[in-house]
Amino acid sequence: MADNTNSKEINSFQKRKNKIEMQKQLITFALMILFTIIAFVIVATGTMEKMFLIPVILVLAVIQVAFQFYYFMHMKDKGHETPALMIYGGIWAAILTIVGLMLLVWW
Amino acid sequence: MKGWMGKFKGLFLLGSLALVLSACGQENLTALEPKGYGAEKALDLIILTTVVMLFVLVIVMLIYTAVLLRYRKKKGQENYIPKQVEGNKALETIWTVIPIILLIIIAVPTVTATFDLADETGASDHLNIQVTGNQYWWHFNYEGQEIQTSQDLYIPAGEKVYLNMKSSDVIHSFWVPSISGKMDVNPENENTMFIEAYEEGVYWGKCAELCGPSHSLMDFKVVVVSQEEFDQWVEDMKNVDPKAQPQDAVAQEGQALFQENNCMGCHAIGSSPAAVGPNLTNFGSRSKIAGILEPTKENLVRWIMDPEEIKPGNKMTGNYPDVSEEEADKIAEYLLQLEPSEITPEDAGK
Amino acid sequence: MSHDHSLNPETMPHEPEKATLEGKNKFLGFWFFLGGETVLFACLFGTYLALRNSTAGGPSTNDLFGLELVFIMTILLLTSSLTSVYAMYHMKNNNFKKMQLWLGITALLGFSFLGCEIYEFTHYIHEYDFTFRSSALGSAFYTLVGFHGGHVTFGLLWLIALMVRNAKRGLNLYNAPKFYVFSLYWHFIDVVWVFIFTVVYLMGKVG
Amino acid sequence: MSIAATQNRGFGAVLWDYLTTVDHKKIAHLYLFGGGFFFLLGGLEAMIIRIQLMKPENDFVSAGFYNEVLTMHGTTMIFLAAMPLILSLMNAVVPLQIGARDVAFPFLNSLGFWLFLFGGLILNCSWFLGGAPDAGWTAYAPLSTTSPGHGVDFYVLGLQISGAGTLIAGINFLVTIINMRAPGMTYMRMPLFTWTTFVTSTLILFAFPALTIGLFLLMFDRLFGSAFFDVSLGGNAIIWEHIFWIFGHPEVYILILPAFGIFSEVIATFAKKRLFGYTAMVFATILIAFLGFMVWAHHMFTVGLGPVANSIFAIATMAIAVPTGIKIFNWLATLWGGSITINSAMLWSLGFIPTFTIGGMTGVMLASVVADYQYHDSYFVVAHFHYVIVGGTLFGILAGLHYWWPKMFGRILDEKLGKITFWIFLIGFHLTFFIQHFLGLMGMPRRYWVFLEGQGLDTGNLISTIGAFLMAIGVILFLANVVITAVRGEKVEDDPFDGRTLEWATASPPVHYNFKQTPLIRGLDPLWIEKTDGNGKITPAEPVGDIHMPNGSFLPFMMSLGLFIAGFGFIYQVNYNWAYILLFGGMGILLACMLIRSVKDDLGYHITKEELEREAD
Ligand code: HEA
Ligand code: HEA
Ligand SMILES: [Cu+2]
Repeated sequence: MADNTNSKEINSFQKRKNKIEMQKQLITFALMILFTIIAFVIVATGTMEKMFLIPVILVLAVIQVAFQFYYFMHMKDKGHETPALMIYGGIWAAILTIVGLMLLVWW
Repeated sequence: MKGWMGKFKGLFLLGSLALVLSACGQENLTALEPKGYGAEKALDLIILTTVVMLFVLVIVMLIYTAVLLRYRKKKGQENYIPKQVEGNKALETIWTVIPIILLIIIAVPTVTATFDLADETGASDHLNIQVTGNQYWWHFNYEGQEIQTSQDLYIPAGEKVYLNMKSSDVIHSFWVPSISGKMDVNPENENTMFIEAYEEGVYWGKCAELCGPSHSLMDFKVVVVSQEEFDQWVEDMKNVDPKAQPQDAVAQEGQALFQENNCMGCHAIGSSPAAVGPNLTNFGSRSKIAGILEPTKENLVRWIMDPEEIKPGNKMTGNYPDVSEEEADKIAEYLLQLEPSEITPEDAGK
Repeated sequence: MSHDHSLNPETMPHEPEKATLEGKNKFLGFWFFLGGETVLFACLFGTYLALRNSTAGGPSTNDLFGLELVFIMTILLLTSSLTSVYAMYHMKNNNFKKMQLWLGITALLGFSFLGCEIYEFTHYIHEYDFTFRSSALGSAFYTLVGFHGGHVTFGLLWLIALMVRNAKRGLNLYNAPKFYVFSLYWHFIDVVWVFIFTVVYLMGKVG
Repeated sequence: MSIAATQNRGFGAVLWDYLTTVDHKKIAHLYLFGGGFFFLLGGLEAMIIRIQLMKPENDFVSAGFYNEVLTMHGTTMIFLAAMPLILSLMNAVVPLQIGARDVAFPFLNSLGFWLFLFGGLILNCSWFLGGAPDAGWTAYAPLSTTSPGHGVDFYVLGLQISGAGTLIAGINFLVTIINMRAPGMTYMRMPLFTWTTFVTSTLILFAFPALTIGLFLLMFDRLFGSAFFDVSLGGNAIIWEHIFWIFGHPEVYILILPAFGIFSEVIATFAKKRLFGYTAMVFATILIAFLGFMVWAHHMFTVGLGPVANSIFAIATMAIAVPTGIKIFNWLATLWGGSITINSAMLWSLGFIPTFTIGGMTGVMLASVVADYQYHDSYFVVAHFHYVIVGGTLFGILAGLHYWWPKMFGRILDEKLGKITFWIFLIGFHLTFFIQHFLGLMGMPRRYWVFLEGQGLDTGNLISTIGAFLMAIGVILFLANVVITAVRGEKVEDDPFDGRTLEWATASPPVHYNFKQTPLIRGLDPLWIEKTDGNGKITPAEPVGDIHMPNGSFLPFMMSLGLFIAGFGFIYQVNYNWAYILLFGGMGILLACMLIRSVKDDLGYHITKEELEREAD
């Protein structure tokens, strides 16, 4: 089991790295809030054609979710290859499921 | 000793082939002697795919037998260690590519036939029939014709007929093997399929989706008659007088009993769409009672006395007052003379 | 070799959640679980999308939904996602007190979210007579959103159990993975919510 | 804890040991007995089916009861027999094959088993509580939502509970295989059974949540008045079909892939050859799993999805023949040039090849949409899936049991009896199911309580029934073999079959910590490499040191019991208010156990170096 040698206390290099990471996460958060507001506003004001509106808010949602996964949940970091693989597997099955249920239920 | 394992399989195949040749099952029921467009298309594909599959099977079995004959551990060589082969690119490519080609050979006709059978463009030029699946009986409503029948579906030979199918309760599936493949009858979506029967005859239809205890008894018939006979049948059915008095006295009593017991609450005679129970307009000409029993009076009496014994879980049981055997007999007499048309299953050839 | 090293708060590695084999297993296992949850919610979304117009004569989504409350709920949950990021930040710096503080805030935000959701549901039921049983849409709506709410509730119970249990003893290699895995769960709940507000509420408003 | 020690302990102690064990080898025994029990039950139901269909218009059982038997046969066989038996072999073998001391989550491993068992029990309680489910194992709505009585409710809760157990087992194996391989065991050195376990677990991970949701929807409709499948309130029954098959098709690959893995091991061992085309085998497995998610609608060709959807799904389905074919030919190539020993394990594997090939081919024939309009829901389909499930999965399980029995129990199954069993079962099997292809085409739909006289179906059905009796004899012989072996079976050394993979490098049965020293892996077939290039012993990767072991726990049993009780609560709250006591009580037990598990530190214990050295003597 990994016994640690160098970590009687958190060293300052590590602390700095954590801080930079945190700043990135803050920026991500700001963007997420922004996207949310955009999505709500375009729906509330009804300024956009429905044909465009739905893809736009879906794309906004997908970007937000990518932020959550990659920044908040660290999927961009090392050691997350298998988690990423499994999440993409899940998304693959999820897309098939949703497309199937949307298109092949009423006719 | 194991050599005969391969041979054993071979024997099996031969035996079964013999079986196919000697007996394809009951005429007008089996899918192996098609009498209609859909069934013919299906059989073409069945034969094509079987041939391709047999080809593959033969190859597999050849290698298999060869392996078992040649590479069993030999006496005196107990310690022989074979060469540890990792693989072989060329071989592996071959057995990836050849199956792909074989699959294309069957995929193309499959897709073509699928689109062919799903074609509904000509529907409005042809006879359209509304098919309703019910726990455990079938109802047919000839669209635009004011004709309603149950259990026996009359269609003209050599004509495309479009069936618009929907269920009133659970999912059923409409299957007349020798005329066409099946189509599910769903409660929320209407399905359309066409059938075209080549020859006159009475064809067995079956429900092919588990729908309750009497699923296996939900048979029906497709009565294929010539175009002239069909036209006459339509004419006769349109002119039915639901109130008509039967000739003989017993039947008249039966008719009275039929009214008294409120049988009309569920059943209809004539083109009224009441559809809790089967429409009885041409009951006397039906090829079977309840889809399965020979159309004799004894059987009908049995049915009226205790339908549960014949079709467990049916919706008639318990929904009418008890009738005595005598009364049932009279009702049966009445019902069996409901023959508004001269065109009956007997006219459908055989 | 002493066997209780994993309980010693002094030895805090860079990634405490993955410092032991147990931790690594938990980390990976939980990610996989989330992969499965993706399909779980996909089925609910699919069902909802298939039934979104099945009002059976009752109110439609456009009649029902108000955007203000949903917006507030969204902000609450998004923020709680950030606060749990802060908690993990402090965990990595081995600052247990601050971690607990941020987790506490996360819990508070979570409870407010849940409160709004309960209010929303009762509102629909009383004002519109729109229930779980009134139409297929009702069933699909309450099931999808309710499953998410159920996840939030379970998450809150879990979080409180974790915080209370470890309040006295602080952070160590045995419980660090547990906190970390919780934070993953909480983010995932947020992910689901992003799709719920987009697919259910915003698209429901557009029709 | 050697065998001798186990035998000397009292019955109570052994029972308690099994109730609380988290050792993967004991859990393998539990799965074996649980799954075996349900297999007999499912087989008994199959016999009832066959007796009823022995002659036309038979009245051996009533219509309603037939539907119950047929539903329970399918459900039991798939969820409670085949999958647990596979999980038994996975548990027994996979940690050994990768050189691990246990699985990643021993506690969850045991929880998975108890959930399966209690789920199965709940399902079978329905027999005594007003009737079993009767809507087919596919439980199509609205038949399932309107089926009277509580039968389908038992189906829903039983599968929900045991499904949760399977999902847990899947995640467990994934993590075990990723994180706990011995040093040097790269992915491309993993034995194929480990590979197929890995891929199967992925399938479980993505397929079972769909079943979970499907069952929830069904449960809400039946027990809580929702309207998912109620057409009058805008519901749609096709949704159930999609969700069921989105789960259901991957499920059939969950059943077959581990069997593929078993055959790969058995064939390589007894041909004394390295598996031909190992890399291709691995990628074929992955490809099958991947494609397996895109073909579900081939069960719904006749639903009316339209020609576009039907064509797409038909082509995707056919594509699966390619990777499967790669496997078949690779097995043949492995045999080619080998020095083949034919014993019982090998017989089942050799019997599998032609049988499964036929089954797979009828599968491709089914994928041919328009032809499927004829085949669908007829006995042709019944024949297809018994060829692949019995001829693939069940043969695989039997091959695996004969092969690994010595590893699991330290005794070898009787060879002579094993061979007789095989031949009787094989002949019975083909008699039963080959003819059913023709019955289907001759117009016999499946799920038919009776077939009518005079439709040309009599002879075929009679032959089929005779075959089923032969299969039953086969099964009984196998049971006899197990009993005889247990009583006076031959004890074996560690490596009776001249094995190639790591599990043969430990004792038979293995000590509870599996390996005293974690092995160092130098290539594919590590033991074989050491036998041919080394001294026949695996090199250890670490010095003898303390071994960390997990503690046993009674909580998994209690948690599953809690769900079991709550299950009855859910079912009966419809009729009686007191059932809420069961519902909340059961859930309370579950949550309390979860809380205990969460707050009580469970750090396991250590076997010290000294103890290890002492035990070695
Ligand atoms: C272990 C379980 C298992 C397996 C492995 C399979 C494998 C396959 N199945 Fe099967 N199937 C079931 C279990 C299984 N099935 C069950 C239980 C049902 C019914 C469920 C119910 O309704 O109750 C069913 C039903 C079913 C249907 C629906 C039928 C209907 O209801 O109308 C279809 C349709 O396409 C189908 C197709 C296939 C195909 C194409 C494969 C392929 O994977 C087969 C691939 C294998 C081969 C093809 C053989 C080897 C290949 C070669 C030697 C190479 C060369 C070959 C060619 C070029 C063809 N299956
Ligand atoms: C793993 C899966 C599996 C297995 C192994 C089997 C095994 C068998 N099945 Fe299978 N079967 C299914 C899965 C399986 N089946 C499924 C999914 C369905 C569809 C259900 C549905 O439509 O919903 C089905 C449906 C089905 C039907 C169609 C029913 C119908 O549509 O009406 C038939 C009919 O012949 C049948 C027969 C058999 C037979 C004879 C065996 C034999 O191989 C069984 C051999 C075993 C034995 C014979 C046991 C012998 C032991 C004893 C008798 C001793 C008993 C003693 C004690 C209990 C102490 N099965
Ligand atoms: Cu399938």
